[in-house]
Amino acid sequence: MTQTYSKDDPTLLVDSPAALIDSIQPFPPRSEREAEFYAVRDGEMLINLGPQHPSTHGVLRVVLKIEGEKIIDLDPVLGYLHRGVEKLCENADYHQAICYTDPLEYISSLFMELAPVMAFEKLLDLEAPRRAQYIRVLTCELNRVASHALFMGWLALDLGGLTPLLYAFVERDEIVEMLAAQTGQRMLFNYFRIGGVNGDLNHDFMSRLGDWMSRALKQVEANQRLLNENEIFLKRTKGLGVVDRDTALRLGMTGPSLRASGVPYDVRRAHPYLVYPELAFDVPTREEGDTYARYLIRLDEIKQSIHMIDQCLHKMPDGPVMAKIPRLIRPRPGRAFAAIESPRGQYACYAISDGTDQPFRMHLHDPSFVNLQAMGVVLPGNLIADTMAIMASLDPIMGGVDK
Amino acid sequence: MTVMARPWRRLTPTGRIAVPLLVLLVLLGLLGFLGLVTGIIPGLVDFVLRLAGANPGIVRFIVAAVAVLLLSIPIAFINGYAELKVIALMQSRIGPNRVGPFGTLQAVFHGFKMLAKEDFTPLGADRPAFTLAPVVVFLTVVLSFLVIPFAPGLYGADLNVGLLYFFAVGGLSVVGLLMAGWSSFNKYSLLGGLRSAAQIVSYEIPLTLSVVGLVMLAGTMSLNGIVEAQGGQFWHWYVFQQPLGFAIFFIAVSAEANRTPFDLTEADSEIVAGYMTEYSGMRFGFFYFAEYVSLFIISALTAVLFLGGWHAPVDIHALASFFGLTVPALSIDPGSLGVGLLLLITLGPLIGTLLLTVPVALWRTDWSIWRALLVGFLLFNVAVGALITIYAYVASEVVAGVFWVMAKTFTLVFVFIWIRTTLPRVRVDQLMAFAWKWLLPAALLNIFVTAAAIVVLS
Amino acid sequence: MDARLARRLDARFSDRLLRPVTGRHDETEVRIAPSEVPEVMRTLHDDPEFGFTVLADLCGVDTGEVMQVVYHLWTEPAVTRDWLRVIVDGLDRDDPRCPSVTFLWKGAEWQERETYDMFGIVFEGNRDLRRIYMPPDYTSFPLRKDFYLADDAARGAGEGVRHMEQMATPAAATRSNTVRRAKIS
Amino acid sequence: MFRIPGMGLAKGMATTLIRFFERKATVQYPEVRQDISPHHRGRLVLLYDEWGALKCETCFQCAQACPIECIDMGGVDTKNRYHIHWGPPEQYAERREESALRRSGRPVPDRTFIPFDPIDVGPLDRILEEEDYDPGHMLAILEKTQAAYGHLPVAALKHISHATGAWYAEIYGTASYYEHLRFELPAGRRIGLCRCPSCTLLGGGRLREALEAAAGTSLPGTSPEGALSLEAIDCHGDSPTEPFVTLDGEARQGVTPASLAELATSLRAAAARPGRA
Repeated sequence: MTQTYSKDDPTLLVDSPAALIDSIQPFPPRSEREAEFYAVRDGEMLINLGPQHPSTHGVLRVVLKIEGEKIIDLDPVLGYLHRGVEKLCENADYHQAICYTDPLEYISSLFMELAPVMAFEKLLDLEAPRRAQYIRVLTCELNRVASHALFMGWLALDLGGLTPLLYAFVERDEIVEMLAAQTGQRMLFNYFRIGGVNGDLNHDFMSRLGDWMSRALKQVEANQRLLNENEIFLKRTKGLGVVDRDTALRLGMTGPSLRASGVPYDVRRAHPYLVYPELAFDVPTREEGDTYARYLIRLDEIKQSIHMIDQCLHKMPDGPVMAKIPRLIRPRPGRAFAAIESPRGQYACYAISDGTDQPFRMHLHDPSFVNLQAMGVVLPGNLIADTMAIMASLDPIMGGVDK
Repeated sequence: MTVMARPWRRLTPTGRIAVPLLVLLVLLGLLGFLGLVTGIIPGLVDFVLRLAGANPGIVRFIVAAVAVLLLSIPIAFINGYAELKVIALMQSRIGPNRVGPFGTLQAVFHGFKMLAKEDFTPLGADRPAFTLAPVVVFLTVVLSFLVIPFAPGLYGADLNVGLLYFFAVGGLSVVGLLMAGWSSFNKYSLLGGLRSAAQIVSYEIPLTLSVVGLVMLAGTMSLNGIVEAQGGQFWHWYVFQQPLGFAIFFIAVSAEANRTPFDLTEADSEIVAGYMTEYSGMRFGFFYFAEYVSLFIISALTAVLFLGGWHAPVDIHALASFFGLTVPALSIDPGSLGVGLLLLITLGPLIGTLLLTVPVALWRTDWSIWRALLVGFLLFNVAVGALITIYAYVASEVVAGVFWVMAKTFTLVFVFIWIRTTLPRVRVDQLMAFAWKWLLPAALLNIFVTAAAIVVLS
Repeated sequence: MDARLARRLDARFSDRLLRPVTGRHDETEVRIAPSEVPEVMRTLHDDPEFGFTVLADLCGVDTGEVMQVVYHLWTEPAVTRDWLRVIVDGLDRDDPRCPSVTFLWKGAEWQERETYDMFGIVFEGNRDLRRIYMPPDYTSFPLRKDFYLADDAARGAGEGVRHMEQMATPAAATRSNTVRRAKIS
Repeated sequence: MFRIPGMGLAKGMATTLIRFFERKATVQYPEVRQDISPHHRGRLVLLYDEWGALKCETCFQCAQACPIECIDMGGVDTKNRYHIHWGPPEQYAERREESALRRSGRPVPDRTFIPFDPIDVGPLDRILEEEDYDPGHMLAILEKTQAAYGHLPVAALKHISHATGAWYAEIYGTASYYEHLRFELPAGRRIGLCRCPSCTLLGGGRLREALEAAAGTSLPGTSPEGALSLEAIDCHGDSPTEPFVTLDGEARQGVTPASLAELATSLRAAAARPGRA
């Protein structure tokens, strides 16, 4: 690496330009798919939708093979946010494992606590008291509303609209402040415990909830008025990134993205957990499967969640919020699998215990990790500008994808 | 020479600028002193004056050029602040309110910050194009100032092909954007540069065609002539006679200046910052500057072409004559007051301040008397200022003209910023399709209809 | 454990199961050998009697002696309320190989990549089997039980120079001899 | 339903214009504060009961339970005798596995904790007593310990950490920063060279280059075959006329680069041919 004096500042030694510019040789292709991708014909260009890019919802790098502005092929590169949560959980006891799963899908971290807690309760053959289950559903649905509101802001921002994001944050901030009153934290709540919840509903939370319920949809309505019939938004999202029914199933997509393609699969309805069987709610589905459908689905889900919160408040039983559990959790050897419906899809925790106080193996299945694969199927053929819209509509959270 | 050469290499860049300047200053001082003593400089001065007196054209050009450059700086700062504040208020945020009163100096300090930032040239960039690109973009924008008539007599140059000149200069900015995109050795800016070329070229045609109807009505291409042709009441303005032309012009000119929804070239969510990605420091400042000045230019042009330039919406004299009244020509001759003038100047401020302090003291009883006095004095100043502006507005036509042009322009600036807050971005191919499939036929239709109307009416 | 589903599974795959169908709470568990994965998975996916079209989860488990791959399946038009867990048992630790299910579910591609990245289980038939989280030049497989992350400082330049950075595997203090644990089946 | 093309855009524009005049959602932060609920657990706060006594008896449960080991606790028992301390591994200069075992709260056999040979703590206690257990005099303590034990044993560093309360990692950092402090006993004959500015000006730099060339190692180090070890010592200003050089501790006068190099080579040769002086 020869060094010359930089022209800008003659006292500074800088690597000579030639050495820096010739491209770094890629690793020998490790699989046929990679060999096929990195063989660049003339007229094509490899461009990095780099780890540091304004609209990749976190640290995701996608190597696009483009011809002009049209995308021919893409190769997502993950692992920038990999913290080895599963390895950490193996060295932590059951209480600490819950703290590790919080920051996976940090926009809706109550769901991230719910699945491990339910898996551990299955291992211990334990049932949380009914009031605790109701509180869990109530707080989770609040978290879902906040997460979906934010989603609409991000989708609009990726298409260039500045304002919907601000309105989304106003709505989300109100909910997050309310959850902070109940759980003590604004983002990584750490509120669910094995066998119940950390504290009963307090007055501060109830008053804020009542206040919010009176104008629950006001901010989201503003977002809607701004975007739903907006011609430019429609032209940019309608008929874009269509995922038909069986590709969605083959890809293993779950959550709003799957329901937008016409498959009415919702874990709350298919595998009732907690108190969802007692709540009346329907599963909104759409047939088109394009970006606009995925946007509208989340609007309907917000309305359903608010309806459910209302029912939870009316049916809330009295009683303890925490079951009697031993101080040191040592479940007998066995395996448990608990899946829940997080705002982005089916989030599951598969825990294996070996009789000690540390889980032997804890696998976390994140919906964004699987939904993101739809990008590989849907993106080729679209323009670069569309990658933003499609990725935003899949709503991946890189914390969960990279675990 | 070796004694001098060795320290020079060790000088830092700023030192290399400061040292020669100091030496130059000293020499000039000496020369000036000698010149004065031997009487050469006074001779030079009157020679220049005689030369200037001989041909006013050159003087006018120099004054216009200097005025344009000086004028564009405050305008860019005003637009910068307006954009920050209006977008914030529309997004239910408070917006900048710390730097200067109500945050007005925010954009100014943005500019100074640009000066302070390091001006970095990426390694692979080819240096000359990379350095000149912002200059080209900035110049093309500032040049179009020369043509705009701010008041009946107040304009840079009254070209009889003013409109053509404006579009030609507008087209030049593509060269700057392409140079920036191509020379910064970055794939994203390459895409940005190519997109900007495609966008501006394809929106140039509907832009020019949409104005042809107007030119037919006004009969001349010089902007001055067009504004004069729109005299009288506000319904004489071309926006009411050329509604379709106005719509096409509005859309095409916002695409010309890369304003949302057509800000593809620096679409920050797709290609990072388009052609501006690799720029930093004052070079990026130039782009930023050019963006705000071009925002002012397109609103000023729209105001001049379609909203009747310096004409007031309601022509008082025409209205008065309609009702048979005559508006007295207001002419105050201060000299006639004699001693009263002296009294007015000395006692006026005193009495005025006292008069205004009383209501302030009553309104804010907890304030100290000194504070009330100060506020009273400030109010008095504002009152006097208002009086003077009103008098100026009535008395001279130029001040009234400038007031109306600026008023219309800044309303249009508000509209452009309002559009930027609300609308998302259009995709590249939709942008092209819209220009060629919708705007172009509409512009041709507009020309045809106007021509038919002229033939029928005349 | 869904008794009806268990009976049907027993009837269909009685010869292929390594262990009778078990289950707990709302999970039904089936164990098969790696060689039977393609046919069992295809029948479970295509046969209308089962119709397990949704692959809920795919993960690897290292039980200390043997490697396992665990699939969680579910039927989309709800046939049963239970999760079906298919455990592919008996992959040896040195060269764990397992047929890939990407021919049925394209979504399994990344999950198999992750399992390969974490355990080293090679999935034959997966077109794109490479590391997904770890850097490409990473050699060991982090989630295996014999994975030992020596202190980074120890592998630094000064390795062995100063006594505090010597590479000392705490032979005396491994978890095995300090904690009684049950053997994972 | 039929929609006029511009309707959607117009509705959007109307929304933003209405918002332009409405009350804003943000507040002037320093002057106006958001009403954060009292239940917010954002800050770790030690609670007091109604009699003003601290509701914490340093049982270390929270430090032990914290998964990311961010809680660092220290407490003195009621009779102010010993200083109990619990914190992240870097304070104990431990390896990740050792800290995991220590924090797991399970009985762990002692030999996992002391991977170093114990020392006689007597002299060290006297030094600490002289320095009044003050972590501010760390350099003085370390230099005296090196004088007493010949080097800085790990047990000594741990004892200093317990006695003065300074972090072990910091003490280790201080020790490894200074060249004249060493962790292991120097082998073979020792040549010391002072590197303070006055000695260097008097020619210490040339001495050092010659010595390093002859000994084949940088100054604070031992020659490849271990016969000769070079020390960076401190003359404390008591050799004003010439650079301060010591051989096995005793000072040497009138040393020139040539003579020093010759001395070093002879010592290495002597060690290579045992039995001959």
